[in-house]
Amino acid sequence: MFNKEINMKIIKNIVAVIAILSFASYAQARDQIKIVGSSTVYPYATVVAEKFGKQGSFKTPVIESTGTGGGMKLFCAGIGVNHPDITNASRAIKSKEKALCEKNGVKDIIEVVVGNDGITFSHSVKSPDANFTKEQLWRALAAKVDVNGKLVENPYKKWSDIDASLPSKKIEILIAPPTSGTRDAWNSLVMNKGCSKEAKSLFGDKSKKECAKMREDGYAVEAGENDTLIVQKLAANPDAYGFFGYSYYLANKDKIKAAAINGVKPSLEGIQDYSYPIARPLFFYAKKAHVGVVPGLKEFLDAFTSKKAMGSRGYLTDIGLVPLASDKYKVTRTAAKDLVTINLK
Amino acid sequence: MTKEQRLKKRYRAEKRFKMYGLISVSLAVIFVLILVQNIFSKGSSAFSRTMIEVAVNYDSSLLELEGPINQNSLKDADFYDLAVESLLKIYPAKDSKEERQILRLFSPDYEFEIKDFLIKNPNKIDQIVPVKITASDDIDQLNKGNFPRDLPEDRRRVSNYQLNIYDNLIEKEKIDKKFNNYLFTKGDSRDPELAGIGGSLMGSFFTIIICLILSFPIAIMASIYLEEFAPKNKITDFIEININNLAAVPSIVYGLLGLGILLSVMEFPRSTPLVAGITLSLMTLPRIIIPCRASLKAVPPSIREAALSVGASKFQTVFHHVVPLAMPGTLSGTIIGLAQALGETAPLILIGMVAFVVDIPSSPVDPSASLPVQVYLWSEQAERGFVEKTSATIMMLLGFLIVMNFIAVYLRQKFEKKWN
Amino acid sequence: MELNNSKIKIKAKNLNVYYGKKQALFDINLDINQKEVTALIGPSGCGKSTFIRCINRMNDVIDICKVEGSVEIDGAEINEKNVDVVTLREKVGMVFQKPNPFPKSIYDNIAYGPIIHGAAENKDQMDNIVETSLKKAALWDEVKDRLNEPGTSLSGGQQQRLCIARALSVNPEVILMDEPCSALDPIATAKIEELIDDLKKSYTIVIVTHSMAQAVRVSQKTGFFHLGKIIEVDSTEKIFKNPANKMTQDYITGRFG
Amino acid sequence: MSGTGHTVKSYEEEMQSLNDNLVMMGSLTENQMADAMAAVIKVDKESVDKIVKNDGKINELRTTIDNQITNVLVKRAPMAIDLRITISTMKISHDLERIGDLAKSVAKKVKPLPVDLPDELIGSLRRLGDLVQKQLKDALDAYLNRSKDKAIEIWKKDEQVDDLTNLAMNEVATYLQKDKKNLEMATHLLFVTKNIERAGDHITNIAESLYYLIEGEYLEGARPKGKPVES
Repeated sequence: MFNKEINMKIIKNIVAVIAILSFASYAQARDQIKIVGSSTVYPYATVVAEKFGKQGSFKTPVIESTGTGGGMKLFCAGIGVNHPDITNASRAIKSKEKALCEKNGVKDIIEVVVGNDGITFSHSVKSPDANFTKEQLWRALAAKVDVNGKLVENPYKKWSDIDASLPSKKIEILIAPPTSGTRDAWNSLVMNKGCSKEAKSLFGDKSKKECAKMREDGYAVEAGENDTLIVQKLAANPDAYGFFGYSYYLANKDKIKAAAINGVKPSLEGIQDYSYPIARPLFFYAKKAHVGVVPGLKEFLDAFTSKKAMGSRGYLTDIGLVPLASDKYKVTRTAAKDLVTINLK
Repeated sequence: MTKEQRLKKRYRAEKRFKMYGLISVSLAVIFVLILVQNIFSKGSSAFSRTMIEVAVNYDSSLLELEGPINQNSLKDADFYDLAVESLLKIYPAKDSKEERQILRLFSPDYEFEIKDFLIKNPNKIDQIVPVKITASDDIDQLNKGNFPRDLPEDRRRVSNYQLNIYDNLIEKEKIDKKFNNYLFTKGDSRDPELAGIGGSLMGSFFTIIICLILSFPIAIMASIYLEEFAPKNKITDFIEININNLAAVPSIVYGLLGLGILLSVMEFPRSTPLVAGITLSLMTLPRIIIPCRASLKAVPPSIREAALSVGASKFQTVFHHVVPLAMPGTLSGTIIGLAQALGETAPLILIGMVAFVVDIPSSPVDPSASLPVQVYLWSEQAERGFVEKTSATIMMLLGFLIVMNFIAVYLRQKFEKKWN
Repeated sequence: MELNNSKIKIKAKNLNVYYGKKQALFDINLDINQKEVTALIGPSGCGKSTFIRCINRMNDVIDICKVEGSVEIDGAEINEKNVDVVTLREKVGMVFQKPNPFPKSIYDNIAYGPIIHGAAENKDQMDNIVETSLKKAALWDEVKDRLNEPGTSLSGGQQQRLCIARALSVNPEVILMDEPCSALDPIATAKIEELIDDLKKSYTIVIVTHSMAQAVRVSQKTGFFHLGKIIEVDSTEKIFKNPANKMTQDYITGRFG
Repeated sequence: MSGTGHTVKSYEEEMQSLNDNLVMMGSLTENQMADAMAAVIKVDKESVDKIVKNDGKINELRTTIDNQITNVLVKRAPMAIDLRITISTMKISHDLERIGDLAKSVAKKVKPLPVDLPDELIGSLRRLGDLVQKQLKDALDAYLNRSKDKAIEIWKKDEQVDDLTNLAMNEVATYLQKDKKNLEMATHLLFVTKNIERAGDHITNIAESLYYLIEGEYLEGARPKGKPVES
């Protein structure tokens, strides 16, 4: 009995100490940059953050991969230590998100273009090189296509059904789930661009949404968020195709190769000048109000946009980021250095 | 049917059933073995790290040091030039492109590794010393045999030039494998050869401690009250049903709760073990209360009667006798509850624990990842080195779960009284 | 057997007990004499145990149990609200059907009661209480060298005597025994019976038993319960040689049901 | 026995068998007594051997009853009525056995008696014999009917037996005084009378046992006694 009282006392003390500890340090200002947002930008942001932390003056920023939309929501929720300082985005901020930011007092936003991202349409190294047009890809993937001026459920079962020049192989494409940024990019760069004029006019107002709708009859297989898994599946199945970020292609060149789109194979230069057709810019947004409040924020912007990182021989290119063309780089570098904000209206 | 036939039929039925049972058990065992084999075959190589021995020339003139050379001044010194100078000497390079390829044989941390070596051995200044430097992920994977080398160059991560250097180094026995202590001591990194689970381990540790501190006393008190003191009526029945229901609620719902209340309303810091611990303790509470109540119930009424009959009050009876006797069951229930919490990923994603955190957290309010989340994060990485790291983390996680469950079983068997 | 000159220790008057809607005891009137063994017999479920649990208010523990009527010990009503149940149970000890020592050492088993009542001021006094209680329970010689061993390591009969010693440790006036030998072998039973015989010199004992022979052997007075009513109470000799009530006769001669 | 039987059937059967054996023993004893008296009255020396032989049967039955009682005590630990039945049966069987023995002794005395026994000697003896036989019969009836009143009646009637015994003994004594030559015969007759009186006492014992069986108490007060024998 007497022992028990002692035990209770010890437990009480531990609880008290831990409670005090947690809340004492919680009350302090945040000394770490917090970044949320796109999973596409995540690999690049993390590398920059790690290098930034290793320089020793500031703590390594914490980066959370929430997706572009989710990141925007968190980012625009307000000013203060409980809200992230930076959000990554695989597309430009939308007007709706701008309105949300303004409503919550996030008025001064710095836009930084990180670089370019290409999506590769890849297949196993065991199958011969391939070349597709965007329309062919759209026809292979869309839920509804136009045949002889009429909209029908996608009838194509073999590539050769779409175009006689294509191989007589069953269509089998591993697609990313609708939640992923890659899929978003694919929808806007391939599905909408490749959508035939006839189909667009037949879809009418809803053409943007309808063109992007993918077939669900088994020829397009959802393979999950995990791009590594798609790579493994492609390596195992020579008939299958799949699309994912350029960096995954680079990291797995021994197992897969990329198909040419409109005759262009993905390459650094091609993505940079958008001559490779499936390429897009990547962004991040920072809060000007947090500069000076969260230590290191300004320095981080500087480090991210430095030539060492983003430049044409920067370390980000090593992991698949396609650097900006020099004129565009100058704009973004200035924005980061001088904290140039964008117009929210 | 004769008696003999019926008898035979009975025995046959028994035999058949035994066989079905055996098949089921062996299927289960096979699945487990496949899982374990798969994880181990992928993950075991993560426990070693490829090192390249380089003769480093600690030339003090390259360090641009002002004043005396001591540990403090060395800490502030920039070793980049010194390091690059020494590394480039391992193989002749004819242009800067080749120089860059040489540097990429090494992990980006070479500068710090060379620096740390000197700080540990300050007497080596101005000497040429062989130092083992961590190889880059590509060389590491090549050395572990995970990259095939008989492919055309454009489909390889390692260029012909680098391959030449590698073969040359192998010949000179400069390439070595050693135990990968980085795996345990380092935080997350984008370079697989430098990435470790140290951060997520601490994150998980803080999370579980917070979860334990919150859920254990509350669960014990709740179950003691419900089991021993609460009147048996409709309200307590309703509470009991709800506890059972809560235990079955998918964990992600608790994540939403944490997001909605802890982060939005109470404004607790995101991505921290504090929030994760509170969220998981909400999830764990009903899962601990149920075994706690069961073990309280298992204490035979005769013990209560014995205490009451010598004049112990209800409170004394419960706290002097019933609770101590129920403790082993309670503890093992708690440990199993915590083990479940340890393996939980879904609620942590919602409260922002899925974050790239390099710094190892030193308190529950520092941002951090946790072990299962680390698995999730690394499984999505493009670099090949993370495949083995992912499996290694799974091995660690499984190890912790097995240890915790073993402790639970041990506690129960060792200390639980057998009531005849 | 002369009953008149014994002092009445416990007096139950118009005692009714209900378990929820079910009535377990009907209008029980029973006098229990001081320093005497009173045996209660009757078929299972007849209310004997319920009755003795009324004497130390053990029924309080059961939520659905409601007790009406009066039980007096030394003329003082025990069912009143202001009666402290802890003090009552200090005065009225109880031994149960199955030996239920605490899973602690022999010493701690005995010391527990005195500790919670603050009966000992120091270790010597406590040692003394433990020794006296064990001696009274005729267990001292068997366990004096292993007081630190767990109580559960003893044999069944020893465990039961340990439980009796535990009941004695708080110096009760009344000891209630609910079938104390039903789980024991004949030798252990004999030892307990011998002990009861000895204890009745200092304590008032109420024993519930299913063994007629035991009731005859240990008790001076016997009450026969049937279906929650008390059918007959008389001297044990009278009950077992020539009961007045035919139901009693049928029960004790094995002509029941 | 009580209206309801024992829950254990074999117990019930054992008690029944005990009862049956006692009843059989009773009737055998009754016959022995009658035969012995008849032999005395008629000085029928032929029947003596038969009577002696029949006594063996009674003894056998007593042994059986004793064993049965031991069994019941060990196996059943009889309580209340069963206990009283068992104890009474044991006592009654002992008394019956003694009565049987006495009947045998009476019969044995027939052999030395002269064939022409004077009537004046036999009158009271015959009346005594008839009374004792009736007492025995009543006792057995009372046992069968569990009659408490009958038991008391028998118990009280022992006074008459004693009185008659005294009378019969006085008669023999008077006869002896007349002629000292009659000494041997008179002695035999005195023994016969005394034996019959003792049989009467055993019957009183049976009545007492019966009363205890029924009432669970002993008959109160001193047993009525006839005038002591003057010799």
